Formats: sequence, structure tokens, C-alpha cells
Amino acid sequence: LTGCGSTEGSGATGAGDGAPAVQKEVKELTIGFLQKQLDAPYFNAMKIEAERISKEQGFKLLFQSANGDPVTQLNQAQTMLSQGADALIVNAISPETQKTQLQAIANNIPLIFVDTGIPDVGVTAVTSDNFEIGKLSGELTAKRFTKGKSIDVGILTGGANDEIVGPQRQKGFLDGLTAGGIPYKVVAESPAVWAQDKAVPVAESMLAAHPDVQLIIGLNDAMALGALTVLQDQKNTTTLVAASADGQKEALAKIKEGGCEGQYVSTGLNSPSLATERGMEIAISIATGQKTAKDFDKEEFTKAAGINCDNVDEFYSADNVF
Amino acid sequence: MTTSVPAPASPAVAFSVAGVSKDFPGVRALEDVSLAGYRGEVLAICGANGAGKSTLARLISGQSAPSTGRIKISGYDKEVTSPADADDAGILFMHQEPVIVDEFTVEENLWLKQLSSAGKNRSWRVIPKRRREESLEALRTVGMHEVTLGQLGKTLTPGLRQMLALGRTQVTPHRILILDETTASTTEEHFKDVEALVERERAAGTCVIFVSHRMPEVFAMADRIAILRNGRLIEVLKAKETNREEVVTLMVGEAVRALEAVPTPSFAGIDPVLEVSGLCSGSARDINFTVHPGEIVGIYGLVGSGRSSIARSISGHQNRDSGTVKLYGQEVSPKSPGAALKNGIAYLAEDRRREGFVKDFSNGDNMTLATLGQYSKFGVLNPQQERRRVDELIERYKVKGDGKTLTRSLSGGNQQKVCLAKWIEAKPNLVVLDEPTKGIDIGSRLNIYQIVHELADEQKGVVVVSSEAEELLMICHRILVIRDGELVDEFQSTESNTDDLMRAALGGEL
Amino acid sequence: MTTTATKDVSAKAGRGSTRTRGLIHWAKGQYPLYILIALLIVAALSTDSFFTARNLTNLILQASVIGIVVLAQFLIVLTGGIDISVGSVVGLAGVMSAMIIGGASVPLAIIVAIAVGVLIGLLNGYFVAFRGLEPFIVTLGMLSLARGLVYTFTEGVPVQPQAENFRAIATATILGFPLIGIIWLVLALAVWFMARRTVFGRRIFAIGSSPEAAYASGVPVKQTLLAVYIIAGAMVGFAGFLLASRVGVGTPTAGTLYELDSIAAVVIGGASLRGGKGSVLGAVFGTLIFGIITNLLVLLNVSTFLQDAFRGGLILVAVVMTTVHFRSGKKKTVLSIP
Amino acid sequence: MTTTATKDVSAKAGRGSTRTRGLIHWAKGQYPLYILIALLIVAALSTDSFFTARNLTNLILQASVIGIVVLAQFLIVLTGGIDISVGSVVGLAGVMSAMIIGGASVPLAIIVAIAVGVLIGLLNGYFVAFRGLEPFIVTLGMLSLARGLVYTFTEGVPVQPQAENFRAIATATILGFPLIGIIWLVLALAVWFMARRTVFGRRIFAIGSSPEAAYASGVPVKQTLLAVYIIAGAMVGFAGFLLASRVGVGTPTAGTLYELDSIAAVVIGGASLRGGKGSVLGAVFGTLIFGIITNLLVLLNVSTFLQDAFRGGLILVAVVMTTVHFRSGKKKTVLSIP
Ligand SMILES: Nc1ncnc2c1ncn2[C@@H]1O[C@H](COP(=O)(O)OP(=O)(O)OP(=O)(O)O)[C@@H](O)[C@H]1O
Ligand SMILES: Nc1ncnc2c1ncn2[C@@H]1O[C@H](COP(=O)(O)OP(=O)(O)OP(=O)(O)O)[C@@H](O)[C@H]1O
Ligand SMILES: [Mg+2]
Ligand SMILES: [Mg+2]
Repeated sequence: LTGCGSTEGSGATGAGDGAPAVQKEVKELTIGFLQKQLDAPYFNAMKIEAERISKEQGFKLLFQSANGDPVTQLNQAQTMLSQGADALIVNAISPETQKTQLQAIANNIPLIFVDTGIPDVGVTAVTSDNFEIGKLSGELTAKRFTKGKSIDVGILTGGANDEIVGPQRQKGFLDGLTAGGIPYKVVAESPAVWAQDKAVPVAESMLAAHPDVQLIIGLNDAMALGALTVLQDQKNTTTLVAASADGQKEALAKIKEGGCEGQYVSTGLNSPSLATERGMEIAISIATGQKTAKDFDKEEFTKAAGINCDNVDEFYSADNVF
Repeated sequence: MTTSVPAPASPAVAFSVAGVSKDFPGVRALEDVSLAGYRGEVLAICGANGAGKSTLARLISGQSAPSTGRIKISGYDKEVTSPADADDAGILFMHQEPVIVDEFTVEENLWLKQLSSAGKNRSWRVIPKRRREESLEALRTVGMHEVTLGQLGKTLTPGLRQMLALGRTQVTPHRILILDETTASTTEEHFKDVEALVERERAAGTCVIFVSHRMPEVFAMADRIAILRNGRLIEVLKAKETNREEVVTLMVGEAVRALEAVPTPSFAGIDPVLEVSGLCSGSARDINFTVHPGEIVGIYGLVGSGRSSIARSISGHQNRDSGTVKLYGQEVSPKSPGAALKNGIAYLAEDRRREGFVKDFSNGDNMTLATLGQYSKFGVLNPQQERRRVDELIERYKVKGDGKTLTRSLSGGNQQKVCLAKWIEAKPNLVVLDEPTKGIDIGSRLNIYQIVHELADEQKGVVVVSSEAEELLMICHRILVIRDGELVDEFQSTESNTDDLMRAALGGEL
Repeated sequence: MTTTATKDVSAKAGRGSTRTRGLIHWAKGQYPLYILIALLIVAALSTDSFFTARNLTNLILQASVIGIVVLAQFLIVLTGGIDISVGSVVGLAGVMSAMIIGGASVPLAIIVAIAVGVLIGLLNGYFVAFRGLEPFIVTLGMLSLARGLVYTFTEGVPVQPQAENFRAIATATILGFPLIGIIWLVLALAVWFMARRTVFGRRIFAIGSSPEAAYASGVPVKQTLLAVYIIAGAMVGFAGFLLASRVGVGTPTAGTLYELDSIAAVVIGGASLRGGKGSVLGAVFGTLIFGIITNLLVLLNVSTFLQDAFRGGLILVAVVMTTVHFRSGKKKTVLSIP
Repeated sequence: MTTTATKDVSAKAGRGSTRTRGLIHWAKGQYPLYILIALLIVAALSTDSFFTARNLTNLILQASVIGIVVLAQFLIVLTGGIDISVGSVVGLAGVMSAMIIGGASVPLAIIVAIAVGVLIGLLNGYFVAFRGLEPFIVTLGMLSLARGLVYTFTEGVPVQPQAENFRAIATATILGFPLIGIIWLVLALAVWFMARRTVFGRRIFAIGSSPEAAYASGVPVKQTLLAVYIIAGAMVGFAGFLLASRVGVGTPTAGTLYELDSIAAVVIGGASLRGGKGSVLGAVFGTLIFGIITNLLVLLNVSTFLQDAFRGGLILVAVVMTTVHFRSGKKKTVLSIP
């Protein structure tokens, strides 16, 4: 067949080598930011941070959210390429799904992941270590139970399409419990798709089936908050809730408010602004030609921390976006 | 019960139509029509199919607005621009296709005007309790004796739908009553109910507008006859001073020759096309008869007697409970109309609105729907061939409109021609026609009778179900009479008359 | 569809005991009820936790908000329309009610929520009734628009209302029965009355069954349609407030997928998407059917991965049940085509 | 709905030049085309990046997969049905094609994907045609079931096919035009031919417009319906493979919300959800309209929060445009009620 070709060019030059042809000033840059979705405060905080940085440094920011659909995100990435972006920052949705195509894009321009990365693709991935954060939070929660005595736990998960983040956080948190000397039994595990309103009915049903459950874990703060609402409605003060990772303002407020006897025991710091800031820094330095991909490790972790009544003041501020 | 306003002493104008025209895209349905109606009179409107009768009726009753001209209803100051206004003005309109809400019960349909936004009807009013007796009485007056009030509208046969709609005259106050071919598929017997009803209306001072293609009915009731041709008002005649021939000539624009009854050939010794034995289905019980090649067999009976049940169960439209049907000696029991068609049986359905034609299809598409095989190879259509044939059919059946016109925008009679063309095109061995001339004008009727005779000449078997004894006597060789689902009598058309048929259908009393 | 069912009904029985015949007729049409009973039996057999006071209370709580949305959807489906904007309106109304003057006053919050619903209902109704547009596409536009507005107003962050008693309505009980459930049932009763006992309700059925016939009989088709969309909007808006009240915050994602859920409940409750057919009781049963399925899947701790498959399978089994019954009744006439 | 449109058409011209009349008729009905043109003008005026080879290629790539799903949906909508399981079937077919024997062979993958689609189409069609169930509820059940199966098979993890050339079809170009776009257009042509030039297509229109009249005219209603669901299923399954091929893996979430998107495209393309009315060209334009809107919102860097609102607003403006034209033409007849 004559005239046949490919829509993806042939410049397979290896991972992360898509260096810019010319050096540019920061102000001349166009940086694309591909966010997963925006229906949770965490993601929105990244958007706000990105916009702040772009305003401060005067470059052009292209920001898109894919509403959780990996294919939409790929389409958006391609569109940004045709808009002449100098670097892309991506919060990947489905690493497995997007690997091949993002690899193709990474061959053209510098690609930096934040929050969720894809191994061996792009310059680097600035992520939080979900397992580690979960574990830290789990350890803090463990302190509230009697060592050695087994507890029943229920878990509110993200849903069937959650590949990495949720399972990591869950595993981390449970490991944290074990490390803290608390044997556990997971008696219930149901999806509440990260949302506070969806967590309410699920927690209700869970409590109906297992009234004696001692701990409800939300894989993020929104779901844990939903569970807390249900417990308060049912005048249940004995069952505790905890999030494995997040750090949402409202959750911190609950921890602060409840003190060390409160029902909301702990959460883990997963700072959207830290990740965004670092991601932007890397993107700018490569796009301006100051540095190259080789200067960065393949993976960078943001600060991990568990938050409970003891250290909540360090993290809480009423005017945080997140 | 009839809540009409008392009649005034001298004839007073009930409505007047002045210089009214109505345009549809591509068609001028009415042109500069001026006409008045008086209280206590019956004004018949006659005209060929598509002459504009229904259009005029619709304009008077506010169903649509005239393109030019004015319509004035006495006793109502405002212009009638919607059906609700018409209710306020006291106009009761019986559509050619009766207005029945399928999912409503018979009783709810009877009282449908309660939902009109006219007069004192407030949206949030609680629906008043209906008196069962009152409803039953209203239905009896129009000849519906057998119906249960809780039955759904969609289960009614077309004839019953017309009667049910007519029943509204008994429960809705009105001063003008418009009957648009309300009697098109009723039997002579039922016409007596209608006649009595109209007589009462006239006595009560109602102005009745009566549209019909049946001349005997027109002359039985009308005081005056208005004649429309191609959307123009040709003449308004006093019924007493004219006769059938004059009216028909004015309608069609030329004299129509009368059709003489056909002589019955002898079928002795010829194998029949159709043999029906012991057929039970729906309301039909133990029916036996045969149809020979070239024979036209009529089926006569009262509304609801089970004629359609026989026709439908032969042609795969309805399950048989028992009995056999043989076609050329072979037993057939088609499970669907499609299967019947493959066996060479075609059925022209009575319910045009529901089963007759596809509502979003053009005339061409409707005419060829049952015979697409003729215009296709390996399932692929040949549009040129199809179009050519459609043009021929339009010509032959004198359909007003071309192959691309939507069938639903045609006048009732023209729709019927399209349906008929579809089935005759299927070149069946046996064709069953249920009320084939329903709503068809006198001129076109002859045309259709001719087509039926041609079918017979081609040695096809023809079964005609009709409510008009006169028509059956004219076109059939032999007529079967059904009463309460049973075949009670059989007549040779050359040796019998209308009265014989009616007497048999009624069970002796006449 | 149900042609056969209704035909069987006007049986030969003649004049006979109308009352018993009516009852049998009624019982024959109550597939949603049988599905519900079947589900309850399954529930009773499979877990002890189902028939506990607490769980039944939960069930009511969980069904009430969507139940009110189902009632709204029911009215619109009756007219032969469809409203896929309900979920977004729930979200928008909830967020607005928690946001206007900071959600400091519950009565105001309710008014705001209903006003939002009414406004969107008005727009939907205008486009559908007076512009003659397909309800699907109009409400699809509204779905995006309303959800977009929620996100714009909140920037994705849930809105915390100030009123202390914002959650009172959602948590109160009367004689142990959740108030929110009572609200739902009262609304269901009101909708039933409206649909079955008022001129307005009959008009809705007439329009749904055959708009031409309705128009020809003097029914003010456009105005009635508009009113239906407005009433439905008001109910959906109110449901939005109730959801926010139940969760305690106005969540931007609240109500997602309510459109599919509510249509499904209406349809499994026996209504036809062609309009003109359906019962309020069916819609209530439909809500409960889906509520119980969801509740059961959690109670039985069905694997996250399998939950969707189970739900789908149950829906299919449930609807197929409705046809199996028909058959056993009597031989189908050839006529009853789909 | 479009009653007025079709009525206006048989214009005053009388017998005269049928050809020109036909052309005017055709042009009058092409609202989707005008919406498309309006969008293209907006695009050209608002951003330079739109009319670049790369962006147009992207546009085709992005529209092709959903475009094929829209064609399938179009056929089903023509029959008066609706298929909301398309998205899940895309997901299931994609995953299965990458999973069976490890996705080692592209031809096999295609066969598997089509087989999955056919199987689900068969089930849907059987329930709708032979059991007389509402398409909405049947396909809703199938939506959950198919998605549940995907999750069960994959446990939420995308499936990597082994074949080296799994992505070849999705990435190949012919004379610079993406192959996948050519496949879409060829399928569109095939569907057009089927709908307009074959007996089968004529029957689909008849069934959609008046099922009873079609049945009475000897159309094998049930068989035709079943065939339509199977054909549509096959196309959706194939689209599932194409999407997997485009992405390079079988994603469990692939195709989410395709049901709404595809119905929206079909409807904005002029089809009626009541069935019997619509054109393939309209469906293609509908796909492009939504594709361009999405593409433009990204190109213009519209705030993400506002994107939904914009999309909704654009849809509403677009559909209202279709009615504005009507009015200017001539006074509406009183009859043309919604
Ligand atoms: N809605 C419409 N759109 C287009 N043309 C129409 C419409 N309604 C009626 N017409 C046309 O107007 C003309 C008059 O129709 P009308 O129904 O008034 O005839 P009619 O005298 O009642 O005929 P019939 O005896 O067959 O009922 C016909 O040519 C018909 O095609
Ligand atoms: N399958 C059936 N089972 C029971 N009753 C039936 C069935 N089909 C029709 N009927 C009833 O039998 C009666 C006779 O119907 P049929 O249509 O055969 O009569 P008809 O003489 O053609 O009347 P019409 O003049 O109204 O068309 C009607 O009341 C109808 O409701
Ligand atoms: Mg007429
Ligand atoms: Mg009959």
C-alpha cells in the first residue's frame, strides 16, 4: 500500500528524550496541565496551585480535566500538542491504558507526571507514596485500639475501576494497623466512588449488616466524612473513622474539633500543592532548557505524613483551599 | 340529557363562513368558501375525496386556522382559534378519524371533553364522579349495547370507536354538531340510531353539519346540501329540490354511470380457492364457506358481529381457536400477515389509522411496503423501477397527490386508495377486503369496484367485508350474513335485495 | 407491549361481579409488586441483617431522595417525555441551597432549592412544549449546563451550610419513622391524587397517550406540558435540598446518574416511555426495588467487581419475570407485536 | 417535532422542476449541517490551532470510534428503540479482544470483539423483539451486566494485548488520512445503503414509524428488530476493538457515557426517539458536532469548570436554532403540536 503511514510519527527516540528544539524564556512558555477530574477538592487544589504559579511566572497555562476518562485525557493531550504546548504535566488516570500513547507524546515533548504516574514514561513522576501515607495514617489509628485485640473494619473504596491509588492506600493503612499491633478483620468493603454523598448510604448499609464494626476506613477524606455523618446520625460514638490518605480541610477540622478522643482518628497528608509546585518546577526547567530529563530521577515522592489530633495544627489552616 | 339550547322560532344563523381559504404546502385545500348554517337544520356537505370537506369542518371547529377569510359563530364573540374555543362556542366535532385516547377507558373517552380547557373546566378541579347509568345510557343511545365501561379505547373496533365518539353528543353541551363521515363504516341498521339522534338534535335547535359519501344517508337527513369540488363551493341545494344524480354530477364534475350488478357465473365443478371449515376465532363461531376462483364473496353483518374476526383469522392477523382453512386444497395456518402474504393471502385492514399505512411514509413507500420483493434483487431495492410503478399506481387509483406526498397528509378517501393499491399490488390468490370503500367517494368507488372485478377476472378469490348491503349486492356474486359470530344465511346477489340482508343480519325482525 | 394484558381483561365475563373482576385485573398488572416481594424473600433468606429496624430505616432513608426524583421523572415520562437533567438539578439545587446566604436559614434553603428546580423545569418545559424540541436533547443540554454551573460555583469543593439545623429534616424521625420517608410518601400520595383525581392529571395521561387526540379535545397541550416540567422541577429541586441535608453539605457531584436510576425505576414500575401509561404505586415500587438491590449488594458484601454484574443480572431477571407471567395466562393473539 | 419540517417541504412549486424542489427540500432539512458549519466558523474565528492538519487528524481519530457507536445507535433509534448498553459493550468487547489468547492475534481480536457485540445484541434483541420488553430497561440491565463482567474479568486492571501490531489499525494512515476515519466513513456508507436502498432498511423505517401497520403489511417485525440489534451489536463490538487498538490496551472503563453521547449525536442529527425518522448523514454530522465542541473547548482552554456549562449551552443553542428557522418560514399551523 502506497501512502500508508501512521498518525503518531516515527520518532521513537526513547523515553523522556523529547527535548525542546529552541530555548525559551519562561514567559514565552505554554505548559499544559492534564488533570484527572475536578469533582473532588483535592484535584481542584492542584488546579488552583497551577494557576497561581502560572500567574506568578507569567507563562501560559493550558488546563484540562478529563472527568476520569483515560481516553478523553489522551484526546486532550493530543489537542494540547497541536496547540503547541512546550511541556505537559499529567495526572494520569489509567497508567496501563495510557502508557503507549503517552509514551508517544513523551517522545515529542517533556512529560511530567504528578499524583499518578506511569512507570518508565516521561521525565519523572512527582507522586505521593500512597502506600506510605496510608501506612502512617494506619499507624496513628492503631494507637486508639487495644494492642493485640482484633478489630472489625469496614472499608469505603473508590470503585471497581481504581487501579493503583486506592489499593495502595488500603494496603498501606492495613499494614499500618498491623505494624501498630492491631489484628483486624475486614468485614465489609464497598465502593462509594470517592464522594461524600455516595458514602452516606453505603456506610448506612454497612452498619446495618455489621453494627459492631469498630473502624470504618475511607480511602479518602470525603468518604470518611460521609461515614462520620452516618455515625453521628445514629448516635454511634464508639465506631471510629479514619481516612487512609488525603488531608482535606473539613477532615482536619473534624480531627481538630474532636481532639484525641474524637471519632475521626487520622488521615494522611497528600498535599496537592506540593506535588503541583514540584511538577511545575521541573516542567519549566526543562522547557526553558536549563535542565534536561536526565537531571531528574524517574520517581519523586512528596512528603508523606500521618495526621491525627497531635499534629493537626501543623497542617490545618481555615483558609486552605484544600 | 341532550343539553342543547332550545330552538328559536325562526331559523337563526348558527355559523357563517366568509371567503375562507386554506393553504397547505403545495395544496390549496379550500378556496374562497362562503357558507352559513342555521339552527335546527341539517346541512350536508358533499364532495369527492380531497374536495376539502374535512378541512372545512376542521376550520369551523377551530382545529386549524384559515389562511384567509373569517368564520363567525353566533353567540360567541371571539374568534375560534383552538379546539377549546370551539368547546366554548358550543361546537362539537366528530372527526373522520374518531378522537379516542387509546389508553383511556370507554367511560373516560366518553367524557373526554371534561378535560378541555373551555368554560368552567379548571385544571385543578377534581374530576367529578361520573354516573355509571348516565354513561351507559349515552352509549345505548348511539347503539353501543355490548361494551363495558372499563374497556380500553384501543380494544375497540373502528366502528365502535365512531359510535363512542358519537356518544359524546349525549354528555357534552353543544349548539353545532359536525359529523365528518361518522357513518362511513356503520351498517344500515346502525344508521337508524344516527338518524334518530340527528332528528333529536335538529328538534333541539342544533345546527348539524353532515359529511358523507353515502347518498341515501344524505337524502334521508339533509335539509340542504353544499357541494364542494376541488376546494371550491360549487352549489348549495335544497335537498327536497334535487336528486342523487344532480348532486353526484356536481360533485364529480361529470355524470357518473350507474353500475349494474354482475351476473353470477357457475362455479360448479371448479376447485375452490378457499375452503373454511369449523372456524372459531375471536367472536366468530363455527364458520364454513368456500370461495371459488373468480368469485367475489361478500360478508355482511352488524357492527361487532364478527365479520372482521373471520377476515382476520383467515389472513394471519388473528389466531384461530379451531377450524381449518384450505387454500387450493392445501391447509394453511399463517401465523402472521407476512406468512399469509407468502401463502398468497392479502388483507386490507379495516383500521386505517392503525394498520393501514405507515405514518411517516410517502405514498410510494406505503404502496410498495408489502411487495418490496418485486423491486429488489438480493434485498437491494431498485428505486427507478419502484418509482415508475408507484406513478402508475397513483394514476390508476386516482390518488390525489404524488408518490412523495406523505400519506397521512392525504384526505381520508385518498389514504384508503393508497392502502388498497398496496394489497392489490401483492397479486394475491385470495384477497380479503375489510370495508374497502370506507370513505371513498362515488366516483372513485366505481373505479375500485372495477379493480375488484378485474381481480375476479384473473381467477383470484375475493372476499369483501362491508357494512353497506347495497354495495355488496352490487359487486359480489354471493353474500354471507353473520349474526353474533355465526354464519346465519347466504344469498345470491342477483336474487336478493337490501332488506333480505338486513333481516338476516338482525335475526328476522325488521 | 402490554396490549395482550389489557385485552385479556375485558374478558367475556359479561356484567358479573365488577368488583372482584376489578381486583383480579389490578392484581394482574402488579408486576412491580411481585418483583418486590420476590426480592424481599431473597433478602430474608440471604441475610439476617436485612429485616432489622435499623436496616429498614436505612432503606427508607436511602430511597426517599431518589424516590422523590422518581416521582418527578414519572410525571414527565407520563407525558411521553424524558428528563435526563434530574441528577444535575439535584446537584445544583443542593449546592445553591447550602450556598445562598451561606445556607444560614433552612426555610430559605428550601425555597432556593425549589426555585432552582422550578427555573430549570421552566426552561426544559418551554423548549419542549413551546419549541417542540425532543425532551431528550433539551434535558441533555440542561444536564451539562446545570452540572457545569455547579462546578463553576463550587470549584469542585463541597459547600458547608452554616445553619445548625441544616440536617434536622433529614435526621428527624416521627414515631421512629424517618421524616424524610414520610415526606416522600406524602409527595407520592399528592402525585397520585394529582394524576388520578384531577383534570390536570387526566390531561397528562391524555397527552402522553395521544397528543393529537388531546389537542383535538381542547386540552391545552403546551400549557399542561409546561406545568408538568415545572412541577417536576420543583420536586427535583426539593430532593436536591433533602440530599444536601442528609449529607450535611452541598456536594457538587450529588445526584450523578440519578437520571438513569430514576428512569429505570419508573420503567420497572410499569410505565411506558412512550407515555400515557404508568402508575404512581409502580414508581414507588420501582424505587424500592432498586433501593433494595443496592442495599442487598452491600449487606451481602458482594465483591466490588461483581456488584455491577449482579445489579444488571437482577434487572434483567426482574423484567423477564413480567413477561413469563403473560404467557402462562392465555395464548397470545398474533396481534400483540412489540 | 419535525412534523412542520416535513410539511413545509412539499412546497408550492406544484409539479414543476422536481429536482430543484428535491434539492430545496433536502437543504431545508439539513439543520445538523448548518449547526456544523456554524461551529466550524466559530472554530476558525476563535483559534488558529483548529484548522491545522494535526488537529483535524486528531478530530477524526477522536470522532471515529464514537462515530461507529453512533451509527449503531442510529439504527436502533430508527426502530423506535434505544440502546444504553453501548458504552459497556465497547468496554467489554475491547477487554475481551485484548484478553482472549492474550490478544496475540489481531484478526482473532477483531472476531472476538464483534462476537461479544453480536452476543449482547442478540440478547438485547431477543428481549426487545420476542419478549416485548422496553428497550430502555433491557439495555440498562445489560449496561450494568456488561460493565460488571468487565470488572470481574479484569479486576479493574487494563489488559495488555500481546500482539505487536495491535495498534496498527488505529494508527495507520492512508494518504495522510487516518485509516480508522476511513473505516468509520465506509461503515457510515454501508449503513446508509442498508437503510435507504435495501428492503431491510425500508422495513426498519416502517417498524419505527408504525409497528402495527408494518406488521399488518407483512413485515417480519420481530426478526427485523432482532437483526437490527445484532447488527448494531456487531458494530459496537468492533468499535470496542478499535478503541482498545487506539489506546493499546483493553481498558475496563472504556466507553463510559458513550450511551448518552451516542444518543445525543443521533438526536441532534435529526432522528426522532419515537423512531422511523432520521438520516445517516445527520448521525455523522451529529458525531462531528459533538466532536468539534469537545475539541474546541479544549483548544480555547475554556475553564474546566465552565466546559460542562458551555457544552450544555451549545447543545441548547444548537437545537433551538432548528426551531427558529421554522418560524421565519411561515406561520405555524395550529395543529403542529409537540
Ligand atoms: N395536514 C395537511 N397537510 C397537507 N395537505 C393536507 C393536509 N390536510 C389536508 N390536506 C389536503 O387538503 C385537501 C383536502 O383534504 P380534506 O381532508 O379536506 O378532503 P375531504 O373532502 O375530507 O376528503 P375525503 O372525502 O377523502 O375525506 C387534500 O388534497 C389533502 O391532501
Ligand atoms: N380475539 C378476540 N377475543 C375476544 N373478542 C374479540 C376478539 N377479537 C375481537 N373481539 C370482539 O369481537 C367483536 C366483533 O369484532 P369484529 O371486529 O370481528 O366485528 P365486526 O363485525 O367487524 O365489527 P366492526 O363493524 O366494528 O368492524 C368485537 O366486539 C371485538 O371486541
Ligand atoms: Mg374527509
Ligand atoms: Mg370489522
